[in-house]
Amino acid sequence: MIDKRVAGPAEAVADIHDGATVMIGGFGEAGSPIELIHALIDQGASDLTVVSNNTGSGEVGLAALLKAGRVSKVICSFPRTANSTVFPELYRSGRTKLELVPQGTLAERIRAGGAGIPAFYTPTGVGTPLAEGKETREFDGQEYLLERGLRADFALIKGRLADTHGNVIYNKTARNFAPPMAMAAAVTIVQVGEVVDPGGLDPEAIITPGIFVERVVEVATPAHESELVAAGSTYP
Amino acid sequence: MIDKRVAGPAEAVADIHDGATVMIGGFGEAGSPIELIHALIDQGASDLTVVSNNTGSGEVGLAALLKAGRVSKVICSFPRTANSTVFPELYRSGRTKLELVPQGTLAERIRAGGAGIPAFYTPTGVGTPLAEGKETREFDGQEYLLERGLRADFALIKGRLADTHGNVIYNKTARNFAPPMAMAAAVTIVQVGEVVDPGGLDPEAIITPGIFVERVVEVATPAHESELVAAGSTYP
Amino acid sequence: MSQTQINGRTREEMAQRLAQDIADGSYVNLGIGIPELIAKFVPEGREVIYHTENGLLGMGPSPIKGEGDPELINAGKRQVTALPGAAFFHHADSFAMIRGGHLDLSVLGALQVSAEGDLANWSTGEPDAIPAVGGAMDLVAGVKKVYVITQHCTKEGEPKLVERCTYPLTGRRVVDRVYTDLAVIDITPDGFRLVELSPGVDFETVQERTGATLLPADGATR
Amino acid sequence: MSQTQINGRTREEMAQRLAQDIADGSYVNLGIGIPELIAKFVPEGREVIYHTENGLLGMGPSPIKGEGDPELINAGKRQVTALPGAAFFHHADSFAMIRGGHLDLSVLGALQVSAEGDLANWSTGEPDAIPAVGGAMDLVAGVKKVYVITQHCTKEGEPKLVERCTYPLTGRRVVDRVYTDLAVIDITPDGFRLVELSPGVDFETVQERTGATLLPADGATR
Repeated sequence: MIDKRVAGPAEAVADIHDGATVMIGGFGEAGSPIELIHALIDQGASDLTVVSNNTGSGEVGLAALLKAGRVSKVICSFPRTANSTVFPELYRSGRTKLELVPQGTLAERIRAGGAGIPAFYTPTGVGTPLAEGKETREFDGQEYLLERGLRADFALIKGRLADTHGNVIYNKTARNFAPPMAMAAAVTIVQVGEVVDPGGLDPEAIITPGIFVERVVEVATPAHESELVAAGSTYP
Repeated sequence: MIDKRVAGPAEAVADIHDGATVMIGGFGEAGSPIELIHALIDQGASDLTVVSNNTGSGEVGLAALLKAGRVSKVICSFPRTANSTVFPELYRSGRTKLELVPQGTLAERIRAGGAGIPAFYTPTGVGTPLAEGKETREFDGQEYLLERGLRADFALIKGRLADTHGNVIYNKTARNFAPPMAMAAAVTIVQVGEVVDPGGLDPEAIITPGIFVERVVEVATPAHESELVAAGSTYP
Repeated sequence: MSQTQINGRTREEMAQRLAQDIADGSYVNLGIGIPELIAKFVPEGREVIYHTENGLLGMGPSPIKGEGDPELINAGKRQVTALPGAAFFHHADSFAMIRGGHLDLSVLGALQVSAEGDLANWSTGEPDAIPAVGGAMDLVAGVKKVYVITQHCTKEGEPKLVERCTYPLTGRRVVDRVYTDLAVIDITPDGFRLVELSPGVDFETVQERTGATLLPADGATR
Repeated sequence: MSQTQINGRTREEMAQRLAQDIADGSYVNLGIGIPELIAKFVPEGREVIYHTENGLLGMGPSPIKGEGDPELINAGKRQVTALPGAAFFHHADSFAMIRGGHLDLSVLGALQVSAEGDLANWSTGEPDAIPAVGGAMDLVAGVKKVYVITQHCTKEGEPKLVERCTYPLTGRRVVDRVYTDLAVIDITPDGFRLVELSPGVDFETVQERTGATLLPADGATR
């Protein structure tokens, strides 16, 4: 019988190794798998490469993982937040490296990685500093950059509902990077508000088919990052 | 007010010009927009390039469009059907050219065209006759082929329900090529069983957002190709 | 440069002016800042569908206080609503819309715009700054029309419309039109060309505050 | 070649034999023909999820007569059902699963398999034939394991396991294992290696009907 549930966030992230590449879903707090990230902080893995659109806010969730010194590199489109000084300090001190990627190129690189496409051409970034060192090529008179697919050892994402086969549906704009990340990681771990039996989700409305998901963790009442930040929380 | 409905199939396909590239959804009969194809036969446009996974069956729908001599080229993965002699005759006589593309490469080329990706690398077809004349390149020790994105002037697809904004949901495996084709065509025309008002579809479950759809036609009781073929029907 | 104080359009008036040029039925992405003001000025009778790159078409205004969802936000990470006919999608699909040329209009702020239509709006290039690009490079590379809305000059009085951008580029030859407090200006193969002056502003004033030649409006005699 | 009649496995027995090697929890794509027979032989207690490349994971058996939907079909265009836990998706996503290495196993028929694992199964290369490739090239290029199930020889008695394929290739070095009426054979860096003989079939018989050297099973003494 296929049952991808694991007991809790700690069990779900137990085997993330030092040096792993970890994709982390979310756009700002929407879709940020905060309980999985906190479990990863507790677990202790370090020298991580994190692929995520942002770098967190306050000193909880992704910002707390960075603050704990576990991340040696971020691959990211927008590592600036009004209310976090964590990443700026790490970046300026050189302790965390940054690979800055335009947001759509980041999404497409992840999707390509998951789809077995090693590289593709894109018009985004041509003629800008982010094209430096990248191969360019003309198609039909227009110039494009060559970009590589991105894969990861693990993806940590957040959904609204999953079934025990790992089929997932999301909540509104919390969907964002989760579906392509689920495709691109060797092990995809999803936290959801509720796990249902197979057949409990409409097969026409499933966004991430279970084939892309290895582990499902129920977190019935996930924290909201903005509330934690407003309350001045820190983790651990 | 945005209202993408048009009165019927004839109005929907009226401006398809001679020499147009037309993507036609469907995998076998599932998702084949048979009423739109028949309207295109009536309309008379010729010298078409058709992008479709198959070449139809019997002498209705896509096979009838071919039989009417309107198609100068097909871009296709599987142009053989047990119960149609239409395409084989056209192919052998040289009246219709064939660009044979592996099914996944066809789907990805269409998706790339719709996503603004002019070209990508794929492992599919390396070392086979379908790699002839194609550029190859190694990434991380493995060989890949360069494939080009595909775009079209028109796409004819079939959905189950749409709203007046052009948001579409599909029926089971009739979804197949329709969503990427809707992305890749300048003008996408969808026939659906029913058109509802905006808000009538769950925004979490929409498969093709309306931005990809230009015209919506209600065909309340579409014909089933297999039934027409079994009855020995021909069109016109 | 010594400049006399000119009372051009306010931010709201700039947004209102730009809104007149958004066609009925358009799919539009509005950037953060002044662009966010535009939606409320779109003339009645026109239906415009707003895209936010974090996964929503059919974005509506901010929610009533207390009724928002922290997982229903716009690209500026502010809570929004979803209108009837809205659709949610993931980031790869969202940027397929952008890159694939499906959006009609992107409106962005700017640090500099060049006479060739180059845009710089993501980085001042200061060595200690944290670089952050977001979706701007994708928007300018993919969307059918790119309008910039910006003050004509910096707070220090330096022109933002220039011969060549000195800040790092967001995109090359991507801007179609610029809406400033002083004027509306097209980017043409010949460079900046005036479309119209803001009320009470004359051509010479705009030229004086522009870092490249400004061509008179088409058909205008000077 | 003159060959005596050997009674190896029937098509059903071949399918049954292969089914024993499908692990619990696998995601599997079964090709058209003999591969379609496999599902019913998977041992009880194992749950296998079937993928059909036209857009369904969780494919179930044929519907009860009269209860099918002509828009719920498999890649062979036959009506099927969707089991609880199934998901529908479009073709680009379906082949992302295939190409991205997410499926555990693809089972296909063959015209020829070479000692290096090359597969030819889509075209006999006859000049008048209508070429049709479907999804086979994608499956062999992307799926983690590729098993071939086929008669050991053609109807004319020619070996299908050969030194080099003479028919047009579907993929180069893609086959992991071959299940025939006579034997189960691995493709190894050293070439064909016997895994096991069908009941009542001896090594020499299999070697005689194989167009390349057959290595004995690992650990076997001869």
